[in-house]
Amino acid sequence: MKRDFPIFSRQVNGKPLVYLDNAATTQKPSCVIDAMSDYYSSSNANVHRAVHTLAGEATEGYEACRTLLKQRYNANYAVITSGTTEAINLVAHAWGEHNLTAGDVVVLTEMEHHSDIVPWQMLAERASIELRFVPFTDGELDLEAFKIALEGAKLVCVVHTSNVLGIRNPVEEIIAMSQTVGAKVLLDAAQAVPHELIDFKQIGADFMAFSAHKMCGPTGIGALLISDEAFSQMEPFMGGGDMIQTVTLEGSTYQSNEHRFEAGTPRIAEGFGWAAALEWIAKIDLESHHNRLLAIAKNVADELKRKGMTVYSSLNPGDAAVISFNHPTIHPEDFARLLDAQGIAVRTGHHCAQPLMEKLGVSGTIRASFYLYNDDLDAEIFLSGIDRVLEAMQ
Amino acid sequence: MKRDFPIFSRQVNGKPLVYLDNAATTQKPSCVIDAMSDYYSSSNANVHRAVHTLAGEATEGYEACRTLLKQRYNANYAVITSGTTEAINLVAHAWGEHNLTAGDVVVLTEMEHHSDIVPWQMLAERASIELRFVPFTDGELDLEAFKIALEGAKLVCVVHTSNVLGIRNPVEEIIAMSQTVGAKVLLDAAQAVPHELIDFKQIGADFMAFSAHKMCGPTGIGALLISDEAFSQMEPFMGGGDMIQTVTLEGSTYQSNEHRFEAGTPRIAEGFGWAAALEWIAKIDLESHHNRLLAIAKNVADELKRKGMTVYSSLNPGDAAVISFNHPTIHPEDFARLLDAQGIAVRTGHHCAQPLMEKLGVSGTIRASFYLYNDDLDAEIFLSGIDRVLEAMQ
Amino acid sequence: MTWPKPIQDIIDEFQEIDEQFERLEILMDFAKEVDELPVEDWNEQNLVKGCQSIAHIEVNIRDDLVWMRAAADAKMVQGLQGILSIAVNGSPPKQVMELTPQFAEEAGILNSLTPSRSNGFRTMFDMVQNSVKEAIK
Amino acid sequence: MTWPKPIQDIIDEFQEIDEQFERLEILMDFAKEVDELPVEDWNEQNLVKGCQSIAHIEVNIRDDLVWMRAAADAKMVQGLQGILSIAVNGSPPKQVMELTPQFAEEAGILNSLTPSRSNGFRTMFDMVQNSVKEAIK
Ligand SMILES: Cc1ncc(COP(=O)(O)O)c(C=O)c1O
Ligand SMILES: Cc1ncc(COP(=O)(O)O)c(C=O)c1O
Repeated sequence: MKRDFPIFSRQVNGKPLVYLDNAATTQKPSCVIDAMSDYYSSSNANVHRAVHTLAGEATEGYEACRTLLKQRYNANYAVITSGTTEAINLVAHAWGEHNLTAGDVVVLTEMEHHSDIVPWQMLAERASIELRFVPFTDGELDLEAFKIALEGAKLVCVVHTSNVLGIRNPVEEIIAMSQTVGAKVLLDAAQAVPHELIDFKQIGADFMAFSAHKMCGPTGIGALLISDEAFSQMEPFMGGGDMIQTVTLEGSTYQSNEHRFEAGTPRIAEGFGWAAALEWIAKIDLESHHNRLLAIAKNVADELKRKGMTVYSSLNPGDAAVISFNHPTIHPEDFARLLDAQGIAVRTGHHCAQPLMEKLGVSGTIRASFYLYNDDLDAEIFLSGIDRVLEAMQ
Repeated sequence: MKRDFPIFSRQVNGKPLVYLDNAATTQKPSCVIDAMSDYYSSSNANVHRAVHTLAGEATEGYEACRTLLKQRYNANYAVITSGTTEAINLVAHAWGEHNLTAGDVVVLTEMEHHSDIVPWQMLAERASIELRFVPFTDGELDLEAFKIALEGAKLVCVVHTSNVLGIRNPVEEIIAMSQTVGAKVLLDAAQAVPHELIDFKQIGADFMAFSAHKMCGPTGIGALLISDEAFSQMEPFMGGGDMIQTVTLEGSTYQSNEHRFEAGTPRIAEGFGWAAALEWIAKIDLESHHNRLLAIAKNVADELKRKGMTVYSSLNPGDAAVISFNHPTIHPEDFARLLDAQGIAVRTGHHCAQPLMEKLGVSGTIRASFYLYNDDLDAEIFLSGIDRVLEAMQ
Repeated sequence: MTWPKPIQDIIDEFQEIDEQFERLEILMDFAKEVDELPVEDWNEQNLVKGCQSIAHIEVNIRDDLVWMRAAADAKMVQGLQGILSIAVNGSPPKQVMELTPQFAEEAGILNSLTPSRSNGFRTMFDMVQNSVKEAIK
Repeated sequence: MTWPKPIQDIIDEFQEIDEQFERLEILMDFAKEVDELPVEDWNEQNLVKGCQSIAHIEVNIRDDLVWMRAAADAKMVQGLQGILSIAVNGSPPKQVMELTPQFAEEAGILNSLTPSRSNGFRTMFDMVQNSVKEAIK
């Protein structure tokens, strides 16, 4: 599969690239890169409301991305955003501000990415709502505590799959429990959609946010899937461009479909690129890759432990192939830099999840995250890279 | 110059493409398309806070775009957004919400693009501020009325160059007048930066918003330049990702530089593309092209009048080469479609400026807008295309 | 697929032409086939929604046959309405319900128009069928 | 450009090495050149800002010569501090003010580090010069 990805023909520090920073962003296959170049080289135009050929092609391609999203994830509404973060902020403004009032409760978890914490803290300040964080205890969300936190909750925001630990939360159960108290549910699916195919209607969430760049698509584009009911409760967020029906000096009316939430010239080339990525990934058996990668990751994690590392990921069935670990004495940055010197890309730091770091009792971890194109050889190079680091740092 | 732009080797409806929809979006030179492909093919990684080589290259390239923006436009702060529209919404939230209170006055004009009207109408609803619209009379802004509207104004939002008529407003005068009452000024420079080089500090505005895609750069990226004083008065808008300093369950602190306003994974590939566009355009003598194109447009406008069309653009010195016109009986859409059949791309409709349309007494216009790569031959083909339409519709 | 004769004639007429400009001229020629819906009969219900230009379509069943009246400010939209009129006027409802908008594709009318407009045709086509369905219910 | 001997030696040492891993090993070796700033002396003022890891640098002028003490949790940052120490320790302030961070580039230390880290070096370098400037004012 690596042959589909031009980046793997490059060397890093004189060594073949072993890319294990997939939870941060994934690499792009040629078809995605070409789709965007082709768009710019042959169909570039602004979309909507135009009658010339290029504009027609641009509109068709951009809207095809939306159609693919709706089909793949079985959703009636797919708003295109610049990514997961903007999608969650959109919910906080377009839904939260108009459906939550002082004292209302929003339930979050200690495992959330900053992008699913900060927008709610900001809303809490604007609207005086209460935030409750479900604790992460002994390697999992405390569902008993969740049940208690749910009391009076209007919205539950939960990360489907953790970007730090790879843990896949029991979202089906969480959604079912939330529904019993009538709370809406937002899934942060940034790390989920790269690894599994989610049926949005079936899973029963009200909002699902994710980014193209974590599933072989381009930067600068993502989506928010919305249930019918939630969609009907939302008011426009940003104003301008194609989101209006009529504008007068006295006031404006807005479009009734998803365009209502897409202000300004949309991410047109990005839509072409993401559409290509969605078509590419549709041909992939995600489940078997998922199992293959999880097996690799488990094996690597065992080896890391044998070599004296502390491993924070438990890599249970369903979890993503993400290994967070630390060495007892070597600084994560030194470690990562010595791996980079060998062509191996891993990430270090708090992974935009400082509350979870605090819970783990560390300021950061080294994270190796695997994706479709990673193979046994990558794992082998990674492990011998680790050995060389350990030797050098003795 | 057309040879730099791959799209001009394509045919539309069997005819060479004559692209006159530049006010909607411009075409992209190879160097811009290649910069993005190269990024995805060789340096793709998530930015900031990472120690591996790819992430370093990605960060450097993305931040280079910001540096180029600050240098070219002489600004201390350049926040990267998804476009002009998001930039203006950012001002409404990050500055407006924290510096305007009930009864405060924001002055707009009747010439504004919807993207510089709707965010303020939304803010007016949230914050009970008063909006005053400066009338557009006899082909220009009524500066006497502006002076009166200024009374008590805290913010003035004005389009530098009109996307409908090409009119360049006397922004220097407007800024000077606004400063006498201590009002901040936001320039909608979406149509300005493609045509002239603006010195942000010298012109003295507080905010300047524009989009890459209208100046040969990619879709999905734009910028907001901010004065020191205004920057110090702004609070974060969207939350998540790299905009934080620390996050705890109790609250968060934010970065102190522009990252504070850039939530989530940024537009990385787009940053590479825009940087290439900025470097490309830096080599171009914008002023001489501007004069050349304005001369072409004036000539075309005269011909259109001779052929019985109503022309709304006055094409005075400094104006952009944008011609809005209508035929007394032929519907603009029929007109545009018959031009498209000849490979000529123009735009029809309200151009996201319905209040201005109302002022002109029309529901829409046909708009031909010229850019760097357009030449005399394009104008000639356009005019004979018009002739053929007139003949066919007799 | 075999089409009723009047539709097949339209398909043939378009297929003969290579140049886009001429196709559009032919399309506009069909405008005269429209039985015009006078302005005073325009209303919200017969407004074609999602169209960029103003367009109205009204469908009646007379003597068990379908008859449509229409109006549009853009001539090409009127042309599409004319083609629709030929396809449905004087046909029994059952036959209209069996039609698919595919004939326009086969004729190359849809290809010759940008997506938003071809959607306009589809919208008008659906509107006619829906009105017929309503009327015969 | 000619450099003071100790700096030229560093440049030579790095330039001899091809492999990035080995360069980083050498870099970490320089950590031992740091005159350590004990934890109890860490404060906001001697904190290196914008660094991802924790780093502190304190500059003193003793007998008209510059002496720096430093500390960092990451060994490579400490290595950079060691190189800085060699470059400035025991030099007259004027000579330190004339230095540019370019020697690190020439040695290939900066290239061998990703931008955020090379900025870290520059930040530390600037911090030393600013402290010297303050001290001799
Ligand atoms: C004057 C003006 N302002 C604002 C905009 C909005 O720009 P964007 O759609 O790139 O956000 C445009 C472009 O349509 C414009 O011409
Ligand atoms: C779980 C999770 N949520 C949200 C985000 C934010 O995504 P983006 O930066 O694309 O907006 C990420 C990615 O960093 C993530 O892993």
